[in-house]
Amino acid sequence: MSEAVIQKEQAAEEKKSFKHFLSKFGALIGLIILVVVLTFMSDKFLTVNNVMNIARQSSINALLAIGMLLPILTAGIDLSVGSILAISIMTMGIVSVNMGMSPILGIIVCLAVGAGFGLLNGLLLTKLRLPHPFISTLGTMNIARGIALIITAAAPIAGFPFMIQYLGREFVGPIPVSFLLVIAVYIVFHIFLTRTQTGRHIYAIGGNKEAAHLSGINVDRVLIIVYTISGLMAGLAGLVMVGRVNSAFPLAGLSYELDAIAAVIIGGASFFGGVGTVWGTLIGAMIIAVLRNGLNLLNVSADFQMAVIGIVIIAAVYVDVLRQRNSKKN
Amino acid sequence: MSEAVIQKEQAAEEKKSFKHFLSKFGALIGLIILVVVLTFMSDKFLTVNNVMNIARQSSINALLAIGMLLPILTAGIDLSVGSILAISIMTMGIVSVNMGMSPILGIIVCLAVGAGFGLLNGLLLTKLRLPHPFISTLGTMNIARGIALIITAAAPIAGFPFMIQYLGREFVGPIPVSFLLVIAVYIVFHIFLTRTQTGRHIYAIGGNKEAAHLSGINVDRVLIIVYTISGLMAGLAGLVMVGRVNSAFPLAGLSYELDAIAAVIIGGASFFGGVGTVWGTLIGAMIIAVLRNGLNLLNVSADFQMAVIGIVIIAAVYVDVLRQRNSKKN
Amino acid sequence: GCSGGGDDASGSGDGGGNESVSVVLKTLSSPYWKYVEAGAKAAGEELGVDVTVVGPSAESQVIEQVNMLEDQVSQSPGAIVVSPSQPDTVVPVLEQAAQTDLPILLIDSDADFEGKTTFIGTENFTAGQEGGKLLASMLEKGDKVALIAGALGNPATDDRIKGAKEALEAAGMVIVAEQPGDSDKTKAMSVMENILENNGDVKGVFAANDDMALGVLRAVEAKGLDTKVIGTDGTQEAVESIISGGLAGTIAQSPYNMGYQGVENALKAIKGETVEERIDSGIDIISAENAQEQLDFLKSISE
Amino acid sequence: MVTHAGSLLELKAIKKSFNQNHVLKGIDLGVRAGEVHVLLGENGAGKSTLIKIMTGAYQKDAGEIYWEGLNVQINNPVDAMNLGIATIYQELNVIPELKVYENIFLGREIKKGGKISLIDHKKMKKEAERALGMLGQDPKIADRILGELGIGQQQLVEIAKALTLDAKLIIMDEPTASLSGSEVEQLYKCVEQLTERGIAIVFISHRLDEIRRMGDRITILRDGFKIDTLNVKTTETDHWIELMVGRSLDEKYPKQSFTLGNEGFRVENLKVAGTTEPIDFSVNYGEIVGISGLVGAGRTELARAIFGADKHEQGKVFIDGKQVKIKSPKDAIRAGIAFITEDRKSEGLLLDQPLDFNIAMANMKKFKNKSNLVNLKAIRNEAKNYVKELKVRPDDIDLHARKLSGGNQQKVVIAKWLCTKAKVFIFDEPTRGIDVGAKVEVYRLMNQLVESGAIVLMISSDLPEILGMCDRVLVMSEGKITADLAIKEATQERIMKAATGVEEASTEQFIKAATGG
Ligand SMILES: Nc1ncnc2c1ncn2[C@@H]1O[C@H](COP(=O)(O)OP(=O)(O)OP(=O)(O)O)[C@@H](O)[C@H]1O
Ligand SMILES: Nc1ncnc2c1ncn2[C@@H]1O[C@H](COP(=O)(O)OP(=O)(O)OP(=O)(O)O)[C@@H](O)[C@H]1O
Ligand SMILES: [Mg+2]
Ligand SMILES: [Mg+2]
Repeated sequence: MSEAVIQKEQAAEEKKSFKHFLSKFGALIGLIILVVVLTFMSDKFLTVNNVMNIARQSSINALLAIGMLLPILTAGIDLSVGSILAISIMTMGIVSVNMGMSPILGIIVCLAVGAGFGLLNGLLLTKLRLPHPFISTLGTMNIARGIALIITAAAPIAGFPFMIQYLGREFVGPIPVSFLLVIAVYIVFHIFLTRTQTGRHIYAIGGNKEAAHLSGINVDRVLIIVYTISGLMAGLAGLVMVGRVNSAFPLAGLSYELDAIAAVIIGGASFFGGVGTVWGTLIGAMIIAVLRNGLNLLNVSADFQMAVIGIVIIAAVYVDVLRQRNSKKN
Repeated sequence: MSEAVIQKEQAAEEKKSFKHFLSKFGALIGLIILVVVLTFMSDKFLTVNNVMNIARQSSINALLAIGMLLPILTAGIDLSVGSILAISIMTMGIVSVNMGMSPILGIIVCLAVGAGFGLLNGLLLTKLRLPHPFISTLGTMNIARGIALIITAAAPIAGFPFMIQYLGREFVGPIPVSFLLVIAVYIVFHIFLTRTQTGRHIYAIGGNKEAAHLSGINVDRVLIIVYTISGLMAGLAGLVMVGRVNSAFPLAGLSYELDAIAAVIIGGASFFGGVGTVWGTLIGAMIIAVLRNGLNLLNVSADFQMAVIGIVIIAAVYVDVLRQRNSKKN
Repeated sequence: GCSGGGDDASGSGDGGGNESVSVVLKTLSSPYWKYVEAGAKAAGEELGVDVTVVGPSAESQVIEQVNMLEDQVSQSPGAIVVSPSQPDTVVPVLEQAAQTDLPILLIDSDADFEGKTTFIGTENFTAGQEGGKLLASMLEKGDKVALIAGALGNPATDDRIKGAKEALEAAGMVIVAEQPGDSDKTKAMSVMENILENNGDVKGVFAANDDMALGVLRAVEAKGLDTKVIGTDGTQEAVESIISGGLAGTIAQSPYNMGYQGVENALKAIKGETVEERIDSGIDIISAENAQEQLDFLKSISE
Repeated sequence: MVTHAGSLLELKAIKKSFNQNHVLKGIDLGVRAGEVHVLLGENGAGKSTLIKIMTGAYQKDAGEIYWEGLNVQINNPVDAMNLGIATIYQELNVIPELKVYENIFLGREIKKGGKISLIDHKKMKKEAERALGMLGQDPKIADRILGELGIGQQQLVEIAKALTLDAKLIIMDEPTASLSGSEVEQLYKCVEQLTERGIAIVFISHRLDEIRRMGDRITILRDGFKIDTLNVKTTETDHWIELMVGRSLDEKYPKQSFTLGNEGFRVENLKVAGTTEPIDFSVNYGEIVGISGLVGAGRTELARAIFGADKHEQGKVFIDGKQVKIKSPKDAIRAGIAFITEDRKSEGLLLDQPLDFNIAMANMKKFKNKSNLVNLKAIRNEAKNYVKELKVRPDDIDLHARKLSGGNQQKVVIAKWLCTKAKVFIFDEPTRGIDVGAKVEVYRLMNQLVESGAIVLMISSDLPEILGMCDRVLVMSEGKITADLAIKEATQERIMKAATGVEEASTEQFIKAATGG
């Protein structure tokens, strides 16, 4: 091969990898447009303080969304995350406040209850062979919320020990710990999904369940792991929420699944499975958080807020559609 | 062929058609079990009065669910039905109460607004080429609710003329008009889905969009019709709701999409499209209504109700899974 | 049944010749409504009435509440006590029920229904006004204040905000922000953080319920501000916060009394005694001075 | 450039590219009424792309289309249908959830008269039964749900659909790839009848004997260019191959013989769910064993049962004399078995994932490094090697599998299984849809596998292939093994007799059908 050819190939590789980057994180353009517009509209928007606010406000949804990404990658869904969040923090409250046990135990209980209900989702789906996780997780959504209300008689629990509050409350320099946690979790998920066997199998199952099965992938096992992790992340999001508001209440996380799903889909994942990335999901979660923050800063009235959110969701995704169409033309 | 063989074949045919019937309306077994159990547990349950209560209480969800069936048959979803219901009845209220115009005009406006927002869903999906109706209908869900709040300054509207209330309020003998409406609508949908070209094309698109396109089906046109009808049914459900409670409020229909989707899926439809029937959907809607009613009659507290509903949803679908497994074995 | 049938039904069904009262609330999933339930149940115990308390899983489940009301009516209780989430929506069912001379009592939120025996409660608008006045009393004229509303379209929280707004404006406060917190603690906290970004000098906040007030307080404390935060409902968590120097105050609409008086007067109606057409269950303005008292009371009713 | 006056369809200088990939670089093609016009070219030569431009599934970048002498635009499938072009695509285009007759009339349902114009299910069913009958099928299947039929029958439904269209031109993209025996024969008859009525057929196939039997003219494509259009009757097969691959091919079946070794693989008493008789057979090192039989004979079911994809009721599997317990494909792969499935699209590929992922999918474990993470670079390198070795085109491992031509997709599936480094290879119709050149590559690969000490089993409906490449052939019929023949004693007659279990006369017919001669 002549050198000229090699150089040309390298250039092509680079050009391709930038395209590749954009194609993976298409929603980024939507986010950038949103940020630019808001910066023009409010001088308070692009301040360190406010950016940190957004980082913190996005964290609960970001944690739920990264958990939600896994079921969606397998062409499934998890409607129960909001309810699992609630039952996780209520049991933590009972253990570490009402019963006064060690905060570490409380944290373990919180995460274990989350993972446990996730496991239940996975087992219902695979062992009962329910036709779609919509059913199993809709069931769990009601069951978990019901139990959360029953065990606490609908009363909130406040006054958590500092250790439990740490994640949701503290800062490292100007940066909220909860956002550092999000970044760490996302990196772990990125490695998990791209570099581990189970992670790759998740994509394979979403791409073609039958082919995955015939390629020796234990589909049931992977699905159980997927829903367990989603539940675990709901527990973790709950931990952050408790730290943030220093109280646990049984209606916490009500309808949070919608925001989480929206973040994943805005981030470029497909409901038909096999397509979606960790960083896309982060961008999706940021778009939602930036939007909410911007509307508050601009003091947009409540009724208009709803309509604007609707329009921006559509617009953000449409920008991505346009970009893809253009890149195909070239 | 000997006569014996012919007879055997006929018997087999009959057996098959009964199986076929069961396979189509599998959820029926779940419903029957539920009814039997509740009849034993409450002597108020199987009374004419209560059955009519159930019929009436199921009607709003039944209308939303039959609308929802169409998007789901095309492997889509419509999250906006609850919001469309709200905007439809608020505009009807403005026209026929606040502005005092003719009730007929009000009804027309109600249905037209519903269909109009449905049309918007269809256009967003097909013309903007959004990747999944989750996005377009999530957008519309917010937009429609926002507008409903804006145009009424969040205030409810009461005192509708009799004609508007008729559908949701009156009875023919002991039978509520709203339930008669449901039956009529379901019959029309049954004919539409099984006997018209567009109806069959809905199934075809859900089964294999690419193949449908290559067979000359105008996929976009069918999808637009699908979402428009779903919106129209939301408007009709709103009309029934207004009759039922003689008032319209902008938060009406909040999170009703979940119940509607649940009815469709419990009724045996598949999220992956192409599979699902009108009568299955009706049974799904009845299961939900019977369950809620039964729990109320038994004075089960709200928190326990949640947990029980979760369990019953899973159980109802599981009964169907078991039945299918058995019928495969034979 | 015909008139008086309710007595027979409850008599034969539940034994002991007890009267029965069905109480249909907006929801049972929040402390406030649990207090109402506690009041109603206590009255039942003390007066020897069979009390059934039901309510949907959330206040937004409006039609579900109507369904529950219908299902209760079809069980022919001696009387119905109801607190409608959307007042107009229960009217058709109540009209139907009233045809059998069933006593119907409204609590907490009134409805435009002619046949009602009485309304027991206080206007949410008044509660909001009191909250506004309380907040204004802690501030100087011209101070900046913010309002945190519930989900728009929820009549109870909307009315409170209207009342508070009127009182604050009358007292010469400047309202710089009015944003929705969807009755969710976490959302209210985020909203307040964002408001503080724009208006770091907000001196006071009125929130349409205590959950949101506590979320707001959290945002304020994190900034190290001493902004006064007033909530509504008088939940235990809020009262405890007042005692520990957190919230500046809360407006309690005596939920326990409403429940108790609801059943008490229902029994009167069943027995044919006269019931006042409108009963004010009273508003408690809770601040640092009387918070401990209120806490003791709340603890006593939740056993 | 010769243009034929009186051509039904005339393509001029058609160009098409996908991104940087120039697939068609100026193709001319004339199709006359009443002829069978064959398109021949290697996998990825652009045959399917060319016909998709004729049917409106793709838009051409440049060039012109003439229909009966008039310049026409074909912008979508409806335009093509209106002109009178019916198409059977290479990949099945059916709605599994609908009934067979509904699939046949999809998009042009027969309606009753009247204002509401409801669909006339009865009439559609009747017409469908007639069309299926023409193809020698049991008319009763018209009322079945299409997804319940085997892949071959589904393909026949597609053909029936084209027959009912009253078209002037029927395009068939490898219609026989998933058919065998009598079905192919029926198709030939149908095509004859159609051409007699003046209907033109554009026919794509990699089966040269079939082209010789049916074709009138043949157009050869290579590297996006049209090389030549020839008269089938007056030209040699070898000449076509030369034009198609750019060089001459030495032999179609590069059979190599190795010394027969010990028994390496044995199936004992295996009872496939739903069948009555258990199955026994064994394979030795150094031999290739073929499994022959008619469509539906149960060969795929047997392979799936061995592989653990379906539950089997009883039976043992031995590798090197040691019993291996197989309950799932995972167990099978761990035991060293590879199963190259017959339906690449639904059972083999992740269509929306790049090639390297597809190739590594069945053996991620292999690419784990010390820290238990998957080494992406190693995957890329390995994938690149296989892509080169199997001559996958284009050789871009970042391409999504969906974008490859059918034959190249098949190569990717083979690469996936090679990557598992298995000991036992079960090929199910491995050369379906791949070109003559590539077929030879696959056969060579089998030789290599045997040479390197692997066990090779090949399920095939292509008799010459079985006879050309195998040392021994097992014949199946109705779920049973009805013959086990050394290749020397395996004549076509004997195989077919065992496959059908019927008398000589119809056996002959089958041979004709299966061999195309
Ligand atoms: N949608 C697409 N996007 C990108 N490339 C495509 C697409 N469809 C086809 N190609 C490319 O076009 C080339 C020709 O493909 P085509 O399917 O026409 O080949 P073919 O001659 O039919 O081969 P085969 O014999 O294997 O069916 C291939 O290189 C293929 O990768
Ligand atoms: N999806 C299905 N539904 C119902 N019957 C099926 C299905 N697939 C296969 N069969 C039936 O199972 C039997 C065995 O089929 P199998 O696919 O194993 O045959 P085969 O010899 O591999 O033929 P082919 O050449 O079609 O692959 C046949 O009777 C066939 O009709
Ligand atoms: Mg092709
Ligand atoms: Mg086979």
